[in-house]
Amino acid sequence: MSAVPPRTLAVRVLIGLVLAFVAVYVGYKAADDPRTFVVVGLNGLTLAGLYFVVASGFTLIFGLMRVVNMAHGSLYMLAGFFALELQKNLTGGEATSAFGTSKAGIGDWIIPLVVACLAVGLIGLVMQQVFLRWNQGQELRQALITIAISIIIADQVLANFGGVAENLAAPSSFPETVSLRLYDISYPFFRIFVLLVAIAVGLALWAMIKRTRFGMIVRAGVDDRQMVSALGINIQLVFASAFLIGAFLAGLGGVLGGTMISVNKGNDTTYLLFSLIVVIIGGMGSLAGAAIGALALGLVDAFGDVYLPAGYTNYSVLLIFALLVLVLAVRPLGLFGRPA
Amino acid sequence: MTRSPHLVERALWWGPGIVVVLVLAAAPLLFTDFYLSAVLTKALWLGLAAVSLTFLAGYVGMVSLGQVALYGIAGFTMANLVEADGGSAIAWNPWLGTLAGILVCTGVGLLFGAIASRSYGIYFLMITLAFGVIVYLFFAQVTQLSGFGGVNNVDRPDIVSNPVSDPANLFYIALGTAAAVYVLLRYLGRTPFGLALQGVRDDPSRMRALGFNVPLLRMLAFGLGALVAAFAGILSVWWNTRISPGSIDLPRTLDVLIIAVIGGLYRLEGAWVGAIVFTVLDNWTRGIDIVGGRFNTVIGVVFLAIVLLSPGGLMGIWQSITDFVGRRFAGTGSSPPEAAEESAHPS
Amino acid sequence: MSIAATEPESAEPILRLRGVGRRFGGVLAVHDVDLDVMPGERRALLGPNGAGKTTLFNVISGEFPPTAGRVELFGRDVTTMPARRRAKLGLTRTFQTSRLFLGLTVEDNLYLAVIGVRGGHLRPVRLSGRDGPIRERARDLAQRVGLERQLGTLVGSLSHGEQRQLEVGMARAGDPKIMMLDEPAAGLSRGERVALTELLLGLDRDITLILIEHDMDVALGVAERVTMMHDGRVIVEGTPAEIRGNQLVHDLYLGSHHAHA
Amino acid sequence: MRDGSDGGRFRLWAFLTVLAFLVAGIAAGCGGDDGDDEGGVTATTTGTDAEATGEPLRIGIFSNNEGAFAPFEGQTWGGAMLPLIERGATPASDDPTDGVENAVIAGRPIEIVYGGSDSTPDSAVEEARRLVEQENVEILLGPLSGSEGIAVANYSKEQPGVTFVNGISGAQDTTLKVRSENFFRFHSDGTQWTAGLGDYAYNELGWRNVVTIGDDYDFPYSQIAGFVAEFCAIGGNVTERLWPPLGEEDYSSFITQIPEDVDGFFMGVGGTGTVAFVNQYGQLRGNLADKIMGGIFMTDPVILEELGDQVVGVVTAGMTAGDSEEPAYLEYAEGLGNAYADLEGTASSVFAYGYYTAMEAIAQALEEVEGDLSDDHAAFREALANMELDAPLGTITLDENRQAIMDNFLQQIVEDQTGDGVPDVQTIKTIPQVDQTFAGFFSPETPSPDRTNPACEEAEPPPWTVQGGGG
Repeated sequence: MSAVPPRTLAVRVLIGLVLAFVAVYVGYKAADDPRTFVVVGLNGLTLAGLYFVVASGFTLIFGLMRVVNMAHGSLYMLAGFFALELQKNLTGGEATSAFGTSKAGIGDWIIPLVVACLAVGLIGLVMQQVFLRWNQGQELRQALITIAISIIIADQVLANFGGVAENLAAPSSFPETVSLRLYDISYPFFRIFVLLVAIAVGLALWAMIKRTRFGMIVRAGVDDRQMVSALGINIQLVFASAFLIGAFLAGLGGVLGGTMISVNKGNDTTYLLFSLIVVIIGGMGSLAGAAIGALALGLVDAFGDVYLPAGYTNYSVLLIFALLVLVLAVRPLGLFGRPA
Repeated sequence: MTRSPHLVERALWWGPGIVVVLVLAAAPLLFTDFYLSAVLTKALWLGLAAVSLTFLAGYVGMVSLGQVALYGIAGFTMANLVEADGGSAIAWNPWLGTLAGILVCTGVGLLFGAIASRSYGIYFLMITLAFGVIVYLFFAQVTQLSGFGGVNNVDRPDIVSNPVSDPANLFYIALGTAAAVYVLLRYLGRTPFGLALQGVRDDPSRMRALGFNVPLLRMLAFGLGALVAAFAGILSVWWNTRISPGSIDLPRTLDVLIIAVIGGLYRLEGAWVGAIVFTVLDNWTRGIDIVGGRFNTVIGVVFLAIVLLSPGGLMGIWQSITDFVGRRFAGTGSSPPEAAEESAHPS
Repeated sequence: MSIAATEPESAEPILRLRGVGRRFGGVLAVHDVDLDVMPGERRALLGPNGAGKTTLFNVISGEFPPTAGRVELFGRDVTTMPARRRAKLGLTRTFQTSRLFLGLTVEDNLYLAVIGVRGGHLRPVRLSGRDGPIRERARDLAQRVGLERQLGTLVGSLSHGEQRQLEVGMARAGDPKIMMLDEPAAGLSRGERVALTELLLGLDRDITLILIEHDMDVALGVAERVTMMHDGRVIVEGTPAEIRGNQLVHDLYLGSHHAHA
Repeated sequence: MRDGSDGGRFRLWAFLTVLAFLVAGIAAGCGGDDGDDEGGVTATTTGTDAEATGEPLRIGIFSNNEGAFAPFEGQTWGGAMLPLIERGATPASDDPTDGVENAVIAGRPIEIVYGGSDSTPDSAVEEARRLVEQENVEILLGPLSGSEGIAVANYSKEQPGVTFVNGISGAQDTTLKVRSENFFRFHSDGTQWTAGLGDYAYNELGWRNVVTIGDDYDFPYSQIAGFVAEFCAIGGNVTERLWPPLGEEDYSSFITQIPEDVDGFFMGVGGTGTVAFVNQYGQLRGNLADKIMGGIFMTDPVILEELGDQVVGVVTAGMTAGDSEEPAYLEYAEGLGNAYADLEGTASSVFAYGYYTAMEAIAQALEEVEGDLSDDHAAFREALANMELDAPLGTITLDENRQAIMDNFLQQIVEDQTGDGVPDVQTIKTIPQVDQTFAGFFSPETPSPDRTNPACEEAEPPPWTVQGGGG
């Protein structure tokens, strides 16, 4: 093994010190009020679950095709609005999202979920087939194309979906809260549900990438793009499927997030930004990286809002920036990134 | 024997340029105060913001979405240091504030460039986008510096006069700045530094192998882009007389990208061509019920069409026309392909 | 600029590798390579695709550091030295596919190659006093590789052969002590190969030459010693004659090579 | 990737199209400069009305057609059009933003010029400039959101020849600090809207320790400032003020921070976050009705429909009373629903009501001066400044900063009685004639409301509180 250059060593020591400080500080706060610590930790974990579902689609598309889909957040937002409209139609406007008053049957949530995800997956597929397929390898041009599409989608959503920010109603058969044995906490069930879905999505993607031929090609794509191109005509089918799955995951995130948080016109830029940060931290194209990145972002976001010293909690967004700079300073390609 | 097509091509290339210069020089006589200010002056400073991107993209192959954030840093720094409503209560001389704004912006550009310049292509694009959004959030959150309502009635040097009632001064200042930046960037392209940047654009690892310090070159280029963006930021605050986080939010970031792409990412002139198209379209479509009724959809479609049809933007199309006409005049079609702009795509 | 002072005596190798390895993720691209190249030597690296030749080149030129072992240039340990500083020491290289500045003219490409070694990269003004000699040198180089008539042409519109010529011209710009060429003859026509071989044979003997080459005629015509790689390791080293006669080489490489032809 | 000749031709066409766009645009730009008779979306100069003899008067109206508040554009325009419709104009279509036809006030035909911004101050000023300097409007009605109002009020100082009337932007500084001579606001600001809440919390609910939570920008600052001023003046204690960052959607970590042992909290979250906040609170903490006081948005008809039964019992305050039985109010509400079917039931929205009172004030002042603005608006402004506007929900007068003094309504959300499935609003108290200073608490010299201002301290109680001698 070659020796570590002294500069890198200094940076590593510095980062170690920062992390140690953060750990001690959070530990001190946790000991002070363990109940809050657990709840905030769960807030962060469940948020991370949502981020992971969205970002995994983003990183999958990038890993295989080197396409940065800047319309990923727009797909997220579209799915939320599609599901919301459909749910209103199904329930005749009865299913208010309000706490304790959901009148939505299980189908009133599942059907919008499936339809919205498929619709958005299809939009992603059309996007890829109509605009991106002919520009393969021109990464910047593809990014610009998706930016243009995101601008158009945002404007059309504004024109066609009126009203204020709303929530999708969770099925009334879901419990509102679950009781934890710990500190007598009752915690929103749906947030836990999102976390479970995220874990399931992660395992499914992992199995797909490790066990299937499709996954083999995706893995090859992350390591060596030329090899993928050399695999023959089938590759167009693989690209199309990847885009479909990626967009589908954005849609899934949109419906989950729309139920857990809200369906909102600003969702597109917010979740594009979160996806970018997650994959920049984790490394583009890496599933494990997306998981780590989502965890880092979710936890920093949740704890920053609460644990910064009084008067400074408004600056928690800057912690995310610090995190980003820290990672990039040490690993320009992200924690799990590999050179293209 | 191929002299005549060259002459025609040159005439097509320089003719409109000369007309533009003449029209601009006499603009206060030709246009109303409102048009001079809200369309032309705005196009000049937006063009400066866009040219900082065009320079990075065309000369160094760095497509940055952080230029709006950078001009925001210059604008906010100045607005906070001089007399104004909101922000910190310092009341420096406006020139001093301006200088400080430019220096701080360039400094941040260099620092950020040091981090981001190790990333290339779309990685760089994404990192600068994240940077841009976080700068926006910073100013939205640190209310000591701005607050959501921003800094109003920012003091200006006397020479700027009142941009509403007496817009000619600011117009000429913006025109002079734009012209100076354009000429200097053109000149820079032929200097060792400029050539080295273009080498980095075309092949960074080859440049390393030749003995160049590529990260340093990219960092300096980013700093230079920040300097140009700082001019745009200062001018925008003088023009608006205010700055708020909303002045540098994501839609504004995309506006500058759209302007640069519509004009042509790989030619400096394109920045201002795109800016004038943008401001004219914007002003024209406001208050008019266009089909579908929405400016952003229109501009999004135009943007998409340009990216799909002509990666060189309007300047690229103009180049194709001059080439085409030139070939017609030559009568053979044997003139060599203009590879400069096409092959310069850093993809 | 002279390296002579740091060179103990000519018997010392100008390039020495000891136990060099490079790992990418789970793949070992180069493993435990020892190599000594003497000053003025002409050395060819042979081996089938994926043998690790280009990775070894990248480690030597400093594109990335080795994950194991040690690299010495001109008697100095340069294992972690960045590429640009090795270039200043007098190491120059070309790349497998043409790596030129396609958006610049021939003259500007050569100009960059010259200032790469001479410095002044950051000068943002044009000074005729300082640029004149560099431009002169660039034009001189163009002439030496037969491109004097294409000085103002954009490199993107040169023919493939002309681009390879320019590669060599740029590699020579800094008066290198070691020149590493990665498949200089790839994609050239027969006539162009002959011209290239002559160009290489005509190089000053002060320049140490290391080349990766698939074309046996070029490789064995130019090289004095040949190092054969396979699966990331050096398997044979010898004169061209020894290599031709080696059964292992025959099985691994020449056989398949002829089968292709 | 070089294009073939087909691609080249395609590009040429694309270029020519864009060129045509451009030429047309520049032509329109120049044309708009010199022609008074061009550019309005809703020209009403056909002059079918016999009385319409004077020069057309151009009034610019702008609200938000982009950004977070864009969904409320229809309500603002409906409110603004209603006074014209009441005076004989007819809606151009069922979309209020299309304007009206045959509008006449005091014998002068009215041309409405359309404008729209995106809730950022920059865009508001750009739009105001276009309407004033290019479209040559004489009166400008707008804008919608808080930060926009401050910027436009500042700009109005540059244009002394034009009269500005605020739309519904509710920041305190707009009139209290900027004090532009030709800028008028005919509705109460975000601070005034909370009058009565602190008193109710302290004296009726017995709250002593309260936490406030609001999105981190000026409109919530103004709202929470009013609550803090009143509640603390009579002896209450605000223990913590939480400010989720602008654009935050996941409020869970902030809800977690609200101590379980406080008596209650005041919620000043903005229009886009209210539904998400309330639902997330329900999930994390259970029923909130006995713990919360809401800002203006909780009783907004559109938002209330989303919130549903979980907010029954919550007390809020604001300048509209949806349960009012006053004939004037019923007439106004019916008129709005008749003119625009989509706006049925939104009469109590502050967006509709704010733009309505503004346009009604303009119309009455114009009638008083018989449509004559030739004295540089002097008489017209005099009429505005001294007006006692007999609005549907009570009289509105202006103070010396041209800021409305008007009634405020303390309201409780109650179970649905009308059978439309949406909870109803019941007025429990009317606080008469609240002024911007809160009976002297705020002045041009007090710091602008922000995260920490005003400080929580005892003071002279406002007159409408129990301690101040009120109800």
